[in-house]
Amino acid sequence: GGAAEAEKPSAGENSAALFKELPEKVQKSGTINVASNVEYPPFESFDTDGSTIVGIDREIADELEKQLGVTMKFDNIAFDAIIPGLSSARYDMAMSAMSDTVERQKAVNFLDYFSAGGGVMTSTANAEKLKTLEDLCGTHVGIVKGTTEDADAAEASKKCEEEGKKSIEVTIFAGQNQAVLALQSDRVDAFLVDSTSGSVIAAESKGALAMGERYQDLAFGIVFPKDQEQLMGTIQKGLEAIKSDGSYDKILTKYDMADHSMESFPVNGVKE
Amino acid sequence: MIEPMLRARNVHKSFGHIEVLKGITLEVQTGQVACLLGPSGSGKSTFLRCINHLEKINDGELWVKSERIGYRRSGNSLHELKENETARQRAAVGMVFQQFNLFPHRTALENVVEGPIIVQKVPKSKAMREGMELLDRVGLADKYKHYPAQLSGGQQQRVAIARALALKPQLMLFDEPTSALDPELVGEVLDVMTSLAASGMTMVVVTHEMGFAKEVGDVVHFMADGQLVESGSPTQVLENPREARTQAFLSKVLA
Amino acid sequence: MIEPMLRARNVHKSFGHIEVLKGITLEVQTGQVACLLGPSGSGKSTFLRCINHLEKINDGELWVKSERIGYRRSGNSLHELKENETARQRAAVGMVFQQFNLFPHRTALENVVEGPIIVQKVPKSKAMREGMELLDRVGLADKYKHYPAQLSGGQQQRVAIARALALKPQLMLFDEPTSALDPELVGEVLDVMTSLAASGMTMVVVTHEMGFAKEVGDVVHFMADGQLVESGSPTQVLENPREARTQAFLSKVLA
Amino acid sequence: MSATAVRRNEEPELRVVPARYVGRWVAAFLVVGILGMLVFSMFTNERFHWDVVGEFLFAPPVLSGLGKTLMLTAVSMVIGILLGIVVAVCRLSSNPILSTAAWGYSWFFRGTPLMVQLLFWFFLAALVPTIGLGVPFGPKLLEIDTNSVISPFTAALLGLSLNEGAYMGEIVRSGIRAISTGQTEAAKAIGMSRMQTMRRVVLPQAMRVIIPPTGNETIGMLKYTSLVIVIGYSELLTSVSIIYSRNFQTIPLLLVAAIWYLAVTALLSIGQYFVERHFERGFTPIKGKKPPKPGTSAPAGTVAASAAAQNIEPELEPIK
Amino acid sequence: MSATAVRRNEEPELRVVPARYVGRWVAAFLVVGILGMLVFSMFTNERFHWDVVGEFLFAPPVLSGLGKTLMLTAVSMVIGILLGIVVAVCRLSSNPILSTAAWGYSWFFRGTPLMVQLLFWFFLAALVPTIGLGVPFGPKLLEIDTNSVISPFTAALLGLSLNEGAYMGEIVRSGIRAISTGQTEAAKAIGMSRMQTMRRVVLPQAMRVIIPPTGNETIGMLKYTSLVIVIGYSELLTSVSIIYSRNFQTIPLLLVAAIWYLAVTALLSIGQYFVERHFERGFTPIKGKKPPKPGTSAPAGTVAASAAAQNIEPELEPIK
Ligand SMILES: Nc1ncnc2c1ncn2[C@@H]1O[C@H](COP(=O)(O)OP(=O)(O)OP(=O)(O)O)[C@@H](O)[C@H]1O
Ligand SMILES: Nc1ncnc2c1ncn2[C@@H]1O[C@H](COP(=O)(O)OP(=O)(O)OP(=O)(O)O)[C@@H](O)[C@H]1O
Ligand SMILES: [Mg+2]
Ligand SMILES: [Mg+2]
Repeated sequence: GGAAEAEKPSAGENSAALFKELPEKVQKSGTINVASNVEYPPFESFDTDGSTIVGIDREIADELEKQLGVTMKFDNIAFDAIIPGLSSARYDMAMSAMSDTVERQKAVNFLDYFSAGGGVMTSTANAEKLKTLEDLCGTHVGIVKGTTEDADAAEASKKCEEEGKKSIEVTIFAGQNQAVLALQSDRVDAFLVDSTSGSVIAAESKGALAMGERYQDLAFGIVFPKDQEQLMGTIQKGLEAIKSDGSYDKILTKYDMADHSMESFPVNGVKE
Repeated sequence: MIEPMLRARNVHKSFGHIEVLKGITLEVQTGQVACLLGPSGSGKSTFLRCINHLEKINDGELWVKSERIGYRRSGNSLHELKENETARQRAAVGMVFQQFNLFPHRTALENVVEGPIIVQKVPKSKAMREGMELLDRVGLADKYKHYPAQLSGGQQQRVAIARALALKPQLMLFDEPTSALDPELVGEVLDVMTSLAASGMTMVVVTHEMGFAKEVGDVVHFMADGQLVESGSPTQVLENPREARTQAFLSKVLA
Repeated sequence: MIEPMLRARNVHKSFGHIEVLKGITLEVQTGQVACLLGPSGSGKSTFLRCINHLEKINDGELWVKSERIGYRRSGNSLHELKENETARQRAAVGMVFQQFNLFPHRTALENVVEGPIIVQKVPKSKAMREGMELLDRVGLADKYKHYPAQLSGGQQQRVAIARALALKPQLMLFDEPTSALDPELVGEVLDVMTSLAASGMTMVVVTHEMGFAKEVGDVVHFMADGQLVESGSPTQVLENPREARTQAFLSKVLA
Repeated sequence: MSATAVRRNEEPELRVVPARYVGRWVAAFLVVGILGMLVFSMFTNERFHWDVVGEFLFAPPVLSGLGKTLMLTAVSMVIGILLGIVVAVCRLSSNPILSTAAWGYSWFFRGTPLMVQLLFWFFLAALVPTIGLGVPFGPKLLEIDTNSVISPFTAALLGLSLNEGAYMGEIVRSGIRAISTGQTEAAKAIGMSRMQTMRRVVLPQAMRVIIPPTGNETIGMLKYTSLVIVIGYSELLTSVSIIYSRNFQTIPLLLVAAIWYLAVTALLSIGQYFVERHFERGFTPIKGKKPPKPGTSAPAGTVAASAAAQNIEPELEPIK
Repeated sequence: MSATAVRRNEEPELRVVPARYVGRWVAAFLVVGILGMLVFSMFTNERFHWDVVGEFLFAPPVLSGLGKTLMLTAVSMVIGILLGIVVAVCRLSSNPILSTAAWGYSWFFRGTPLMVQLLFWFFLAALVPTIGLGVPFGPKLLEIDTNSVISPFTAALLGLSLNEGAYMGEIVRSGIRAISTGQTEAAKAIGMSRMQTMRRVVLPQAMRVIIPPTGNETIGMLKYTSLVIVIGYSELLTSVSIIYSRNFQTIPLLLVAAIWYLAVTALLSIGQYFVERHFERGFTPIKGKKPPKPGTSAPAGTVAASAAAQNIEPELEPIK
């Protein structure tokens, strides 16, 4: 049947709706190579067996595979390697819950597929005191290297100073885990983190940590090198297809992320 | 009775199951020059090394003046000395090694003054002056800036002698101090040693040169196979040896 | 005219600005035992090292048989030899160093058989047998398993001699081969060398022992200050020296 | 005034008391005490979650990560050491181009972060999309797609070995320098070629000096392999970090990794001890060990002799 | 049959042709060729974005990161080397507790990933919320908040130095082992204490062997410092990675880091060359360098003499 064909696409007689629109190279190889840093639940993480990738991105990819008729092969690599991987053409695209920003758009293209934004995570004890960016003046805040919250904190700190309050002290950590550890050992008072993964961490912490509201509206995008316009267009159509057949929203609902759903999937949609 | 400078009683030393010294008993009086003769491998170097506590003896006693080498007695116990005490004992004994063992990273003069400056805390300028005098005495004043690798065998040996003398020790141990020297230099080194002996320094000299033993030695000890075979005045031991082993050894000596 | 084994013409050698060899010219005939005598620092060791191309000469020529050491002439050019060619030249020349330079990580026997097995590709069992024979000849058969650090000075020197002999070279260079030996052993090593000489081996021996030179030497060369002062038969040079420098040197020799 | 007249007043049996260095023992006990406290507090501290440690210590992903770590370490150290010997010999060569090239190699590979090198090899395609065989600067005869040649494993090996070669080169060089010129001259004098001198005389002796820093490198390599995560090759540390990024049990899972690293390091150290002992032969002369009873007249050479007896009978090393 | 009768057939002036090792030169040119191609393709490859490299090479965050890298490297290497000497001396000590403790230290700190050590020190608070001074296992006399004592910088220094000490210990040990027993015996014979022997005789000679692997460690440390990112301390590599994670210009920014590392490595290598030369004194006897013209009768010792003249006049090293 159709599903089996989607699993094992064979060039030439592929019946998937969007197969013909894929770049010739992808049609021939039957795979799209996807770079991903698989340490970021709920978007992507390894299942308990240590090798199967699970998460929102993977499930969206599963749905896209049905539309495209090719395999989307995820490779786990470090964040630092994603851009070199794209420009070396080892990977065709990257799905790793990457925030779309204007600055990054100069280097790559984003196909926005998930509305997101930073939030403030604190220990439960501080949850009432530190809720928004304005509350953070004079505190010590942790941030994960490579996230957009870096800029948010700098901006908020500037605002604090303008208002005559104490500025925010920022420490950048290698990864979420170290930042959480810092929060737990009172090294930092708050942790600026994307609200989606933040709520997962808070849920896992058995009540020790609390995730505040989102303070901004940004988007995660699928990342394409500048010369992969055709593939991007096809994936965009694929996303629209799974939106309209409801499977996109089903996935988000399954992960408790329904409020992050997007209506359309613009290219480089973030404008400031 | 005047206390002897060196007293060895029944000294035994083994390496693994090989017994190299099989009970050496001898005395060297203050101011004496004792020559140690004997075939290769008879344990002469090992005995010198024991005197300087570079090897621990397995049995017996060694005394330099009133000090027991390596141990202190209290009651019926022998307390092993700590390293810094051993170091103090050694500073009174000078030694010239068979293989010289000069410090390769120091020039000839630096080799000589190292002991006085570092160990005896002699002021640097004084030590340097005396060091140069010593180098001059062994005919190497012009080579003072040379590193050991830039010196010939005989020159290295003379630096080693100067280094040991610089400490003005009470007792000097020479392990074949003239092996690398030509006959001319042997004479010069001999002069240095004779004047040392005249100034009251006690010396134990391992040597293969009969002439040397005859000229400088007060006593000759003949060792063979880890044992002291015969002792006596040079003329007696070298010209009228009592023991068969000594006679055999000397009979093979070239004219 | 029979080709001499060794031919040196106007050999110069400097270290930095110090000229150590100031034009040495001599010949050693095949089967001859040539003794090199001279004061310390006169350049004897340096000359031996030049013969074995361990030092490059600055000027002059050195020939072993019909081969120019270190160079090959073609037309009016001297082509410096490559390392493996130099190695081949060296294999025909044996050398015993003043400092022995035994391989510390190899036992006495292994030191001796290293050359035959590795360089001359002699079968192992044959090399071992011959090595043991050589050790026996220098009186060390029972020490074949010992490492150099476990041997006395004289024992090390004898292993060094055995190691050089194991290669059965045409020309042997000895740098004070008996300096660490007692008179008894000197006699034994001498026996070994005499039998080598009888078997036609050519030898250049740096020595300080006049007796040795007299007994074994066919010719004696007296060096001083980088120059060859006098050459001749042992009796002539040692008993009736022509040059003042030689006379001065010999006058100081101990009886 | 006979020098052999020896005083023979019989002394009683004397007890030998070894030297006591109080300061050193105090220091030693202090060290042991602090260590004991640390271990004690580690095992009783509940924040270490020893139950989680136990759960994951032998988990399949951890073991497979360990396997990959060991494999990468072993292969890249072997290649690195061989490269290192070549680099060291080149550096000490009289050919100025060779020695400069070796210097440049050391400089470049020690001077660039390993991560950058790994990225470079893995993404060679970004720079050189095809590997061409052909005349330099001229036409290419054969072209292959770089990505198809260089798998993550190949890239990891390339990166680690080339990097290691640069470090090992310095270590081998220091070892070769430690050997006195007398040794090379003696080797030359018996007609050995440069190669033979290196192989038979210089390197075996240099090993004494080379081994400890090489142990350092091996143990270091065990840990550097974790850098290969940047190119998506997951070894021990990555395997545990994948687990703790899922369950947030960071500390116990890092402990799991640490336990394995410690175990492997201990094994390596023991191996190193034996290798060192092998190359030590001939260098540490037998010291008479503890003398049984100086000052007493017990028959000498009994206790000490039997204690050191196994050392004095050196094996006749087979000549290879 | 006079041995001094020398053939004196005058020969024409001979031209000396140095030995040519064709193989080596081919190898050398190959190496240079490949290198040239690489450099050429690097500078022409537009993917390297040299404009971005130029833009960020001297950017303030990069420079401040570089400064932190250098500082951390310098301080932790100094502490590490001193620790290493202590560890090495303890390992070679005859006191079994001390030598075991030193072994244990080396084992533990080499055996745990540096990342874990850094995390441990920084998050000591998570494990030991207060540092207590008091009777071991008994009541505490003074308690202080761990976080207030251990700043990220302190934690980074602690982690790096303690780790480095373990590695340096092995390196120093290998250096000490390279010195023949004859040297220590000679030092003892002139009455030197253990300390004096170490300081004046053993270590200065061991330096020849110790320096190259220490250079390795220093250059390695330059890069290990990037691990301190795990505790939120950002040095060079972290600084650039913060920039490229914002603008996705990964390759040019990694090049920026690589350029700086290469520059510092080059400086360190040059420094190392001079330190090595200093400790080399006395070990490399002056070889007559290139002889001017053997086989000809040019006045000997002119060219060679002047060439080597600056070497032969060794400075009289001041005795410290
Ligand atoms: N560390 C050691 N291990 C085993 N045997 C040793 C050791 N040191 C010395 N020996 C053995 O002890 C014996 C005596 O050595 P020693 O060096 O005292 O002789 P010597 O009388 O000085 O001889 P020479 O005149 O040749 O120098 C020798 O047979 C030697 O092989
Ligand atoms: N590498 C070197 N650098 C500088 N000078 C050197 C070097 N090697 C030897 N010399 C000098 O060359 C001279 C001759 O040395 P050589 O070793 O040939 O003497 P020798 O005749 O063998 O003396 P001995 O009988 O003492 O062994 C000595 O004055 C020595 O200082
Ligand atoms: Mg001896
Ligand atoms: Mg000489």
